[in-house]
Amino acid sequence: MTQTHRVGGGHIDRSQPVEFTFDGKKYQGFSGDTVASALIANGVKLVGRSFKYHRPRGIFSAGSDEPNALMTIGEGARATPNTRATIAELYEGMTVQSQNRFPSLNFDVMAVNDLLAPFLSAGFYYKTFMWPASFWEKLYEPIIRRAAGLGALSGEPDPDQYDKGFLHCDVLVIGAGSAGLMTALVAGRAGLRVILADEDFQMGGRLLSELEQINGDTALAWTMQITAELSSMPNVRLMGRTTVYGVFDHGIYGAVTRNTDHLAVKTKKPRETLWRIYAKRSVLASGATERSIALSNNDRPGVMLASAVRTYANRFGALCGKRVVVVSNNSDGLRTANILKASGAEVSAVIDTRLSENSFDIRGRKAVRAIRFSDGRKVDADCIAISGGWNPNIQLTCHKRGRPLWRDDIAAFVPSKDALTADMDVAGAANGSFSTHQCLQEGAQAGARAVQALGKNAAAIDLPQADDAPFEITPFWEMKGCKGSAWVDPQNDVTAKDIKLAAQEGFKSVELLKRYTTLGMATDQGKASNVLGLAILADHLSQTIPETGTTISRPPYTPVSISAFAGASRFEHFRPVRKTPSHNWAQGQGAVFVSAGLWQRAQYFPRPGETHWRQTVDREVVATRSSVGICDVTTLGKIDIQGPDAGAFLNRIYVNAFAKLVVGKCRYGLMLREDGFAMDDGTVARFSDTHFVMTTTTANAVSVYRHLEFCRQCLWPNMDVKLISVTDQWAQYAIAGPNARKLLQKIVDKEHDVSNEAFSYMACGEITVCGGIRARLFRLSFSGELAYELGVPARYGDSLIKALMSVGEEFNAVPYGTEALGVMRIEKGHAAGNELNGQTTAKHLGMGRMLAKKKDFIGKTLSEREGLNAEDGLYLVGFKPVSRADTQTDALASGAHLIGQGKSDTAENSEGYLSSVAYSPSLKSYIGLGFLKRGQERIGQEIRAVDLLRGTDVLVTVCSAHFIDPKGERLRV
Amino acid sequence: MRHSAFQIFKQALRGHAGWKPIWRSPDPKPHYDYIIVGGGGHGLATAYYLAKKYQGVNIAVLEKNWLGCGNVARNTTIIRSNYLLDGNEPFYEHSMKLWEGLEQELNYNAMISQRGIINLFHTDPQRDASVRRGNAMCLNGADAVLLSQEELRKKCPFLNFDNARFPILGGLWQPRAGTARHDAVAWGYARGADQHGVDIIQNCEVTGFLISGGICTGVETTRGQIRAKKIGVAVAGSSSRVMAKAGMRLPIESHVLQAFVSEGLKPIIPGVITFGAGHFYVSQSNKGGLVFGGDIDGYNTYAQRGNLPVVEDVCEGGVALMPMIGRARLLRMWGGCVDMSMDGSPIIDKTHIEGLYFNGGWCYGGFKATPASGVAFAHLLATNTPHGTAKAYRFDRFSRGFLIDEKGVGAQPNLH
Amino acid sequence: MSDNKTSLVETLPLNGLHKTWPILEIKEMVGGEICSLTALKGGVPTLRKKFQNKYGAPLPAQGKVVSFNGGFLFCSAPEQWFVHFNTENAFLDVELGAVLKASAAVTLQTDAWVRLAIIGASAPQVLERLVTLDLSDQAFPAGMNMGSAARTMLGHLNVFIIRPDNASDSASGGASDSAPNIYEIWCARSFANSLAHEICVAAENIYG
Amino acid sequence: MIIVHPLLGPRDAQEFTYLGDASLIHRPDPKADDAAENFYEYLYQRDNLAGEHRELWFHEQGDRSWLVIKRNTLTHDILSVELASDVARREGRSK
Repeated sequence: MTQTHRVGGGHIDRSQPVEFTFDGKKYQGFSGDTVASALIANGVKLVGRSFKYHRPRGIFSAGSDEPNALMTIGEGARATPNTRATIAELYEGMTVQSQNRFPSLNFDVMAVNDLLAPFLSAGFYYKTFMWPASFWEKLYEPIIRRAAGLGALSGEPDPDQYDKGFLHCDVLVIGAGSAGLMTALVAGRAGLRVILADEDFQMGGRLLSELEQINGDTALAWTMQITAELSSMPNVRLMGRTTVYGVFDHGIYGAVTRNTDHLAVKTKKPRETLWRIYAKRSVLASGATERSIALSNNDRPGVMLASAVRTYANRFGALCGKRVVVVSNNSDGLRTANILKASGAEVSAVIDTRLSENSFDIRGRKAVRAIRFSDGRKVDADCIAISGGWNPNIQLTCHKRGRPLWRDDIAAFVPSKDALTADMDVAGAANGSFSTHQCLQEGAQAGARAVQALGKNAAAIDLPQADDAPFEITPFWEMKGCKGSAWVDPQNDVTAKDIKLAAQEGFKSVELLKRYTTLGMATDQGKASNVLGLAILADHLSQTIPETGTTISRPPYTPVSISAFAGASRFEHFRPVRKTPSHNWAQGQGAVFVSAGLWQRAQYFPRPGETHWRQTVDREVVATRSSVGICDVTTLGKIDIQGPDAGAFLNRIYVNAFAKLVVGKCRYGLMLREDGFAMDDGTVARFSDTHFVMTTTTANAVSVYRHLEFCRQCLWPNMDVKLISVTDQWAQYAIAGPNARKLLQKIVDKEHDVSNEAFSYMACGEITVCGGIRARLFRLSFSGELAYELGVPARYGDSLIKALMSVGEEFNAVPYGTEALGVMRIEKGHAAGNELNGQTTAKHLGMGRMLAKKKDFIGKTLSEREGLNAEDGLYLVGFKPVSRADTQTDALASGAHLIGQGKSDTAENSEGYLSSVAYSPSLKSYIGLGFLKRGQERIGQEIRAVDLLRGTDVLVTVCSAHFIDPKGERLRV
Repeated sequence: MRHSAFQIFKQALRGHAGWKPIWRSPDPKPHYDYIIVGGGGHGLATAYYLAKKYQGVNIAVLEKNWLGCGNVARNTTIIRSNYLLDGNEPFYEHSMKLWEGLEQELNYNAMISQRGIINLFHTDPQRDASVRRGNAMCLNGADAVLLSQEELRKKCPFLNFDNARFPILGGLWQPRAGTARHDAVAWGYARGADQHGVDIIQNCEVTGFLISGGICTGVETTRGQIRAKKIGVAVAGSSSRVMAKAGMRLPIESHVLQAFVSEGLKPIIPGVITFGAGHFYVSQSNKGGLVFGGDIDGYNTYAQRGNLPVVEDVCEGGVALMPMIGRARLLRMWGGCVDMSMDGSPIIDKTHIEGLYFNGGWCYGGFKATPASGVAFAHLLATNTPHGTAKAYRFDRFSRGFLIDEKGVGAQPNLH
Repeated sequence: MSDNKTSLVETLPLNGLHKTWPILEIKEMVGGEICSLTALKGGVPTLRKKFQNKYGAPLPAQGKVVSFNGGFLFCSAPEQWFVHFNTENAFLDVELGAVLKASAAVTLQTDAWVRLAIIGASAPQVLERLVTLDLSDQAFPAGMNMGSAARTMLGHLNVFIIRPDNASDSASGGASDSAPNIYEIWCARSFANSLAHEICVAAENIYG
Repeated sequence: MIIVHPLLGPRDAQEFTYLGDASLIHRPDPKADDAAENFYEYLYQRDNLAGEHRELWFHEQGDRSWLVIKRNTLTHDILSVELASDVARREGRSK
């Protein structure tokens, strides 16, 4: 098909034809077209189906307010549903598909809903589909769900790149129409940092669509001249294709730039960039959006906003119809007739609702054919251009919950003084000032106000000469006395009747109306429908519009890709990764890694021939307990604590005493939250009178540091104690097993004596290794074996693990991961994250005796509450299967509940649960730690460990949590 | 008027002229047996169950704004009973059972849709915690299924299994969980309460309590004094402000929870999916919009709007979990004011003032509790004793140390 | 005790990463030592005097960097400074402790950080995609004897951003009047790969 | 939101971690006879004001200062920002 509706004029580039397909059929447009303008130029009327009744729909508007012409654009994983044809720029080879129709746009079986419309009134679904009860999920709902929805997701990962950015400016100007350009010009010339953002791909706003003169030249020429001047200013940033979508606290604005959607060849550039703009002031110059009038069948393809009809003619050289009826209640809409005539269209009727008494009906189903008046007169038409007046685009003034103000003279809401926070100004049509002259003037004034507010001087500016015809409107919302339904929200299929029915049923508050009918909740966010719907409700209730109220819009101004909000934080890069200095070495050893918060830790080190992780872990445990194993423990939080009051400070942080810890020694410590529950545990080493190093668990490093700073700065601000994290400074390895010392002695420089006598259990010290490398040595054990932790500056971490493995060869030293670490700590009965889960107390963890009596510490007072000391509370104990067979049937399940023998599996009978389980190669049995009601008194009893999810039920014996070496003799050799 | 397909047919033939307001708009009487302050989900449910079970009593619901304008109008519609602790699970399972019969009970289709909820886990300790929770659910008569990675792949092939920062190990699935049409819940209870004679009085703000000698005998309102034998307050989002009028401080902070909906899309997400590691959860509404959210913003606010860091955080989680949703567009974001209690669990209790009762501190989870909260609060008001499922929801649990802290984060509301 | 025949070698967090684009360079910074100095109670005057006497540099105010012969320092927190020395000295903390006496807590920090420099006219554009702070010349200046420093977020990472003063020979390899677009990014060493990823992706997005 | 740090100037609130009411500075005296009651009030009970609210924020991603911020919980307007250590000292906290 040729471009049957293309006429002269417009700002398209006729030297660059562009081929595209719509529903598989080829069409041609020009560079500078939108999908909508190209379809119009090709005479295409039917472009979509409505949400509920699947009524045929055509292009309605020429901007981001479009409710009907939603398309799926692109193919495969790049298919983007619900894209507005009215703002999608045409590119070569573009594929465009209509939506919400089956099997085809022209023949949609769901259009049967339209015939059923009388039964599908507002809220009908709340009144039916209830019988029988089970049919909702099985029958009714799937049908409703299939029928609803608009476009479809591809189901494929979004393949494009996205990024974010952060910009700072003095003045953010939102909208580059006549008002916004003037504001930017005044502010830019005064030297302010200005950002001028516009959602369109061309600057100029409404000026691009009207044949007006500014300073005696075309509006386009003026726009180009101003844009050129702004582009030349280093302090002004012009951002096209950029929507300011939201206003947030303290001068933060959200914006999104569409970088590549208009390109035929996708580069590696991010598809969209999400901006956070920090602006000292902003000027809203976002223009206005035309609205419709409720006429019967006013949703037929070919019924359009008058301003859109002008846009297509003037900006794109495309005629929306060859025989057009113009319907308007205001002076602006009536201008459409002359413009169309100049473009070569026939204007078959002009209906000024202020003069005409005759009601009329719109004829035609998949396209407008005619209008028929109540007196029987019929006028042929293929397009109805309607203007029901203009709504200033005030949405951004509502994002901070500001309420707009109704102005009778223009029959529209404008931003109220209250809604505009001190740093936001408004100019032009967004302020209800509709003539070009007014827009230019208000834009310049807003610019001058911004300059002044920021303490600079604005140079006087010659205001350009432009049209200043007054805007005259007589509200006319709904044509009464017609037969068919009159659409208010075309996308959500809300009619004037629906609004009245909702009111009749008691949904008279505008918020209730919105929720009951879904008015204004379509993808245009009510731009096409809200004010009209409100006016019809007001009329029906015989109230004024201000009495009836209004809903206030929420961000975003227009829908924004979820990917844009996510930016580059995707896939593996969703969150940062922390790696220890031995990471690459471990990878080379074939280690399997596990996430521990942001850290990656080696979980186990499989060797050839090992087919199950359990084999590997068993081997690592046995090797460590029989000779020596090495584990990277760098991830533990390490905090350097210095100052004369450091000891006293730690004394208040931990439940046990620290002030008198001798230099050169470590101590285990337990800290509580102020509510008396266990917060974290770790060790503290004392290097001098005024210097301690604390370790925290990997998981709590950040929260413990924050807590310590809170105590230091807020509770005891005069304590002389300083904190700094040294987690990343030191690469630290646990060396555990009977041969740990022998191995260690091979790398410790000989002036340092690490014998049992010189460096006993819980000793710490500064030493050197491998010929003068500084190191910190701690004699600590998590495994229960003779063990050390050795720290070196992180740069040597990779080299140290290799050295340890190399000198350890004669002892058959093994590296072990978090899994073997976990097995050994369970064998040893140490509480870890599954036990220190924030719900347990020192007493219930078996550490009640550590709570110092004589000193105060964080959590002390509230730890004494009744609920934290209940004798029938859950106490940490150990569990072993009664039958010790090493079979899966005796595998204990962490998370299993403990239920007495012969008792039924109900909550009343649950006496606790297993928190951590492991297979102990040392005991050749599964073992578990868990919490049992009065557990400390029940050693030796038998109870069932029941996991209903995995269907296991294992009889276990309650035992001490210390499965191995309960007296701790191995630690001290 | 009874709702049915036949009724719709009949009314349609008459041009729908016969539908009446689904609740009356009476003027307040000077005296009631019970006043419920707050015409949201919980207040209306309380009035409904009170009126239904204890017939012949005079009840008024006072709403300062329009009916159902609070959190019942702005939540993400999820219903579930997948709690861990003894104090919570029986209550929420009771609620779940009430949801299952609600439409027939109310003769109003609130679109209870039991398409299930899946809570994903990513590490062994998270799986252990899920197992413990799932067992607690089963022991309380709820349903729970542990899904392996393979099973999950079949149910939700669109999740990112292959190049995720936090690989998915499996999920805890509650098949009976799902969603409900939130506004319809308020309207259904309002209609039901109205039919049982409850006066629902909108645009009537409580400005003070009539208290003397430690006894509350009524309320001051913008529409005059109204007296009652018992007054129950259920005003989520305004609890501290309202109870301050009775001189009470509460173990509650008010925060904003943001929620999001995308443009309509053809059905693709089967039920509710929760991604704890990424602070993201999502379902798909019957209109096709992806309804999703994440963490609260984290600062005290009554503003019913949040800020960008959480918006971005939630979307990052969403795209990380299901990269296909990236090309869908976020249509609308909004915020609800949630009353975060100090242990993350609610309060349904008498106050120290005789005749004054309190229901609140629902954190971000009040919607799913609506039916059980109504039953329990009605029971408490009528009998002065806690309902069997709500025995733990007492004020004194904080001073006595019987906390119901599902997350184990202590007395810091923004972490719950 | 055995005679120690084993020796250890150093590993760089990013293996000396160096990437270039037309007017942009991303380079891992190597060498030197870092210590944090945190004034103990009432210790600022003594610290200021002793540091000035020994190294000839004042203690800069919050957000500022100054260089001295052999290094530079910046204020990192209230009464806390990070000092970078160009030469290596494994016992720097001990030495500084002796100089500063009991006026400050000194902590060795060299190995805690990965340091990347973003150099060139496009550097501000790269940082604009990653950092919420205003790093414009007005807000984050670098001039003679005075640079800027801030601890903030870069993507999801916690970083120091340091814009050295012109006298500093840290990144540019020598004193220069005309190299204002040098930004050093310090990030905890364990995050090194993520830091490099974030910055390189931002660079690719500009040049891609 | 933007928090104007008293030492560092404007910073995006994203750099900060929120704790709660600034009354948390005033940890009760554990030796008092009514310590248990005081600690309960201190840790659990909140004014939860609608309007001007004094609250604690931690500059986690910045200089690690705790701040006391006076902010309106209805509008989010920030009225003052101070170092918490200064406030604590002024209000009688010491060692």
